[in-house]
Amino acid sequence: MGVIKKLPIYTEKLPGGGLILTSLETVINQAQAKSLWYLLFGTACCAIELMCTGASRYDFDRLGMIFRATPRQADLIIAAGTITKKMAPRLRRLYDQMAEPRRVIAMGGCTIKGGPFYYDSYSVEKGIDHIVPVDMYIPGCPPRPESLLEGCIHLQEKIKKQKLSDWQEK
Amino acid sequence: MTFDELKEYISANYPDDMTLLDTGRCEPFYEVKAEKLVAVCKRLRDDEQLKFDYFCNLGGVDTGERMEAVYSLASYSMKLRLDLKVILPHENAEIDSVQEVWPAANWYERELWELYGVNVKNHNNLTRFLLPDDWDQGFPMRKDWDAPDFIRMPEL
Amino acid sequence: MKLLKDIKNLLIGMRITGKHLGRHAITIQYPEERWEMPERSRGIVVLLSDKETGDLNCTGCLLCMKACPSAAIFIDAPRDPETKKRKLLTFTVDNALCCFCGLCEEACNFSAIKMATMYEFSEPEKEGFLWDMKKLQEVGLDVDYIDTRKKKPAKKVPKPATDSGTATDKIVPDTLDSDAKQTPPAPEPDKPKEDGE
Amino acid sequence: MAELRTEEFTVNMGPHHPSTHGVCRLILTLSGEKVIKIVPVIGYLHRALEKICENRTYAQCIPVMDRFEYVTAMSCEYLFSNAAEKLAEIEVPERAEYLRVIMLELNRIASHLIFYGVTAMDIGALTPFLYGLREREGIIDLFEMTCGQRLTYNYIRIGGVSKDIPPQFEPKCRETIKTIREKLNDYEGLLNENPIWLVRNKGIGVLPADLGIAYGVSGPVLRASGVKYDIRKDDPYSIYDRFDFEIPTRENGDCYDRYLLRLDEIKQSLNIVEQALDALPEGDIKAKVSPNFKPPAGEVYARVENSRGELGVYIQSDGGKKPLRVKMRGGSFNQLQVLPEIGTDCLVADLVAIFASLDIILPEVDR
Repeated sequence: MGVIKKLPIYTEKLPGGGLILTSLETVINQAQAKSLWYLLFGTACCAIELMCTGASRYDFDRLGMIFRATPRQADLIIAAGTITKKMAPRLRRLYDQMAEPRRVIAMGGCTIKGGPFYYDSYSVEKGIDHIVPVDMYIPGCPPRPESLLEGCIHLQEKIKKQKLSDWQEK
Repeated sequence: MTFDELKEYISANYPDDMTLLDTGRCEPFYEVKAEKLVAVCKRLRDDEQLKFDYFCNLGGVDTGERMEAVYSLASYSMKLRLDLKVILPHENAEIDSVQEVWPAANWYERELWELYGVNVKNHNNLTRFLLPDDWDQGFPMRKDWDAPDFIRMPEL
Repeated sequence: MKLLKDIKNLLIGMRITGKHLGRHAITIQYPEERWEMPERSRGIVVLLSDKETGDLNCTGCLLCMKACPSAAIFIDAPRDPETKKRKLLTFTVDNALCCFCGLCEEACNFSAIKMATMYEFSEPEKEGFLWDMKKLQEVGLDVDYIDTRKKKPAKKVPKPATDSGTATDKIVPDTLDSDAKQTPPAPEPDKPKEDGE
Repeated sequence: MAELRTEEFTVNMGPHHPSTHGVCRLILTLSGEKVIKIVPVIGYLHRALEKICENRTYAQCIPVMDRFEYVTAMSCEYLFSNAAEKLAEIEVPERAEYLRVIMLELNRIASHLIFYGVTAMDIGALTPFLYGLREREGIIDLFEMTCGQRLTYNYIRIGGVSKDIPPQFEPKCRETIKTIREKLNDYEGLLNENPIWLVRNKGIGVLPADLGIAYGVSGPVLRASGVKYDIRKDDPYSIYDRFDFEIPTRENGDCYDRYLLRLDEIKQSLNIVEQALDALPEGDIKAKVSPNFKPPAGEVYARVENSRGELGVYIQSDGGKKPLRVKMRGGSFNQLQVLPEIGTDCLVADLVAIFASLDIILPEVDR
C-alpha cells in the first residue's frame, strides 16, 4: 500500500466497504509514470549500458520499465547511442509510429549534441532534439546504468507533475 | 619465412613489379604500379611460397597531393604479412578491382570509391553504402573536403 | 525415448534454475541503495578549490583545454601584458561534448581539475549541460583530492605564512614558460561555437 | 493438383530490429518463409571515426578508438598504441605488457559473455542473457577499479598503461576467474544439450572453410570452420608467445560450433589471465613518451586478434603530431560480407540465428 499512501487521497469507511476519492489527474499520471515501456533502440556504445541496466544488477523492471521490440507497444524511446544522418529519418519514423503519450530520453553525449563526434564528423546528427522532442537528457559517454536509472526516475517525477490541461492544449 | 627472407624472395622473383618503400616499419611496404596491380595480386596469391590468400585491409589515403591505396595482405597458411601501395593521381584516380582475386575486396573498394572518389574499374556493384542515399556533398574523406554543417575542431 | 530425453533436459535446466532459488538477489535497489564507486571512477568534471582559502586551484594554463579530445573545455585566460601571468576569466565545460576520458585530469599539473565520482546529472533542457566556472566550483567543493602542487612552493618559498593563493601564482611562470615555448604567441583561442544548429 | 505458385516479396529487416545487434538493415527477398536473396545495407552508424582521428593528436585518438569497437575497447586501445609504438619504436616496460594482456583477455571474456547472452536472447531464451551479463559485471568492476570507466576505458596508452592496478585487483580478479569457471558449467548446462537450441543451431548457416578464406573471415567464425588461424599464435604481438594456451577449433562451421568455440575460448582466456597474474613482474608501467608525441614519418599496419576476428589499423604519419591517415579494419566487416553467401536458402528465423552467431557488431562495420 506504499503507493496509495503517497497519493492525494480522500478515504472514508462506509458500511459494507469503503470509498476512495482522488483526482483523475493523479491516477492518470501515476499510471503513465509507473509503466514506461521502452523501445529497444540501441545504436552504439550506450546500447551496451542499456543492456546492463536491463540485466540483473540494475534491473530496469523495478521501475516498471519493460523493453518492447516494436514502437506500437512502447511509451518511451531511449535513444541510446549516436544518431547519424542516415539513421535520423528512421528515428523520426519510429517516433511517429508510437501512440500518445510518448516520451523520449536522450541517453549519452551523442544524442544531446554530438558528444565526441561533434567536431570533424561529417555524418553525425548534432543532437536529436531537432528530430524528435526530447523530455530528458542524460549526459555521459556512455552514462552509467545508475545515471540512466536516475534519468528515468527524473522523467517519472516530471510526468507525475504534469497537468491534464496541458495535454488539452497539445 | 621471416621478413628479411620475404624481402629477398620478392626482390628475386618480382624484380620489375614491386619496389620496396622504406616508409614501412617492421613490415615491408611495396609499391605496385596501378596497371600491374591485378596481375601481381594474382601471382602473389597463387605463389606456392607465399600464398597471400587473406585480404586484410584496403585503405585509401589522401596526402594532399596524391591518392594512395594501401592493400594489406596476409597468408593463412604461411603466416606472412605484406603491404602493397598503389600511388594514384589526386583527381580522376582510377584503379582496377581485385575482386576476382579476393572476393573480400568488394566492400573495401566500394568504400574507397565512396569516401575518396577513386573510381574502381570492373567492380560489380559500385554503389553508395556508408553515406546516406541522398548524399550529394562529394567525397568526405578528402583533405580539402568541406561542407556548411561540418565543424572543424578548433585549433587550441 | 525422445520424450524421456526431453524430460531429462528439462530437469537439467530446472536444476540450474533451482540452484539460484534460495540465493540472495544481486540487484542493487538503486535510489535507496548505491553502488560504492571506486576511487578512480570517472564521473563529471569539476574544478577543485583550495582546501584552506576556497579559491580555485586553476591557473588558466590551458593544458586541459589542449588535451581534451572533444574540445569540451573552453577557457578564457588572457595573459596580463605586464606580469605575464594569466588571469582566469571563464572556464566552461560542456558536459554534452565531454567524453569522460580523463585526459584533462592527467594533463593538469595543479590539481585543479578532476573527474569526480558523481554521475547523476540528467536535465530536461539541453542548455543545462554548459557548466560555467561557478557551477564547476560549487560541485567540486566537497570532492576529496590529493593536493600535489604544494611540494614545489615548499622548496622555493621558505616563508610558511604564504597563503596558497600567492603560492600557486609563484609556480605559474616556470611551468608556463615551457608551455609557452611550444606556442610562442599567447594562444588566444577563438571562442568555439556554442551551438551546433 | 495445380502447383501452388508463391510470389516473391521483399522484406526490410532493420535498421531498427532487435536481432540485428544495432543498426544493420537487411533487404530480404523471400519466397514464402525462405530467404532467397540478402542485401545488407550498412552505414547507419557511420560516425566518421577515421576523419576524426586525422584531426586529433595521437594521445587524443585513443578515446576515439574506444568508440570504434566498444565491446572490446581494450583491444582497440592496444591496437592503436601498438601501431604508434611500432612507428616510433618505443620499448614498452615488462609490467605494462603483462597488464595489457590481462586487460585484453578479460575484455575478450566480457565480449564473449555478451555474445552468449545476446545470441540466446535472439533465439528466444532470456535466462542466458541475465546470466551472461551478471558475470560480465564482475569483469567490468575490475576495469572500473583500475581505470575508472565501465565501457570506454582509455587505459592502454602509447608506451604502456595509464595507471597501475590497485592492490585489491589481484584477489578480486582471481575470485572473478573462479566464479566464471563455475558458471561456465551452468552456461553449458543451459544450452549445450537443449533440444530447442540444437534444432535452431546445428547445421544452420554452415560456412565452408574455403568460402571463409575467400572472404577474409577471421577469428572465431573461421576457427569454427576448421582453420587454425589466430594472430596471437601466428603473428604474436605483445607477450603472447610466453603463455601456454591452445587455439580451439571446430569442424562443422555451423552456428552451434561457433557458439561452442566461443565458450572454449573463454576457458583459454581464463588460463591466460591466471598465468599473467602469476608472472606479473614489478616495475614501470609506462615508457617515457613526451606529451607532444610525434612519431617519425612512416606507415604501419598493426593487427590484433580480438573477439570478433582480426582488428587492424593502418596509420600513416607525416612526422606531425596528428596522424595523416588512420584506417580501421574490423572483423565484422568481412563477416557481414559473407552473410549473403551463407544466409541464402534458409528460413527467416534461421537468419536471425546466423546473424547472431557471426557476432557482428555494427560500429566495427560502419566505423
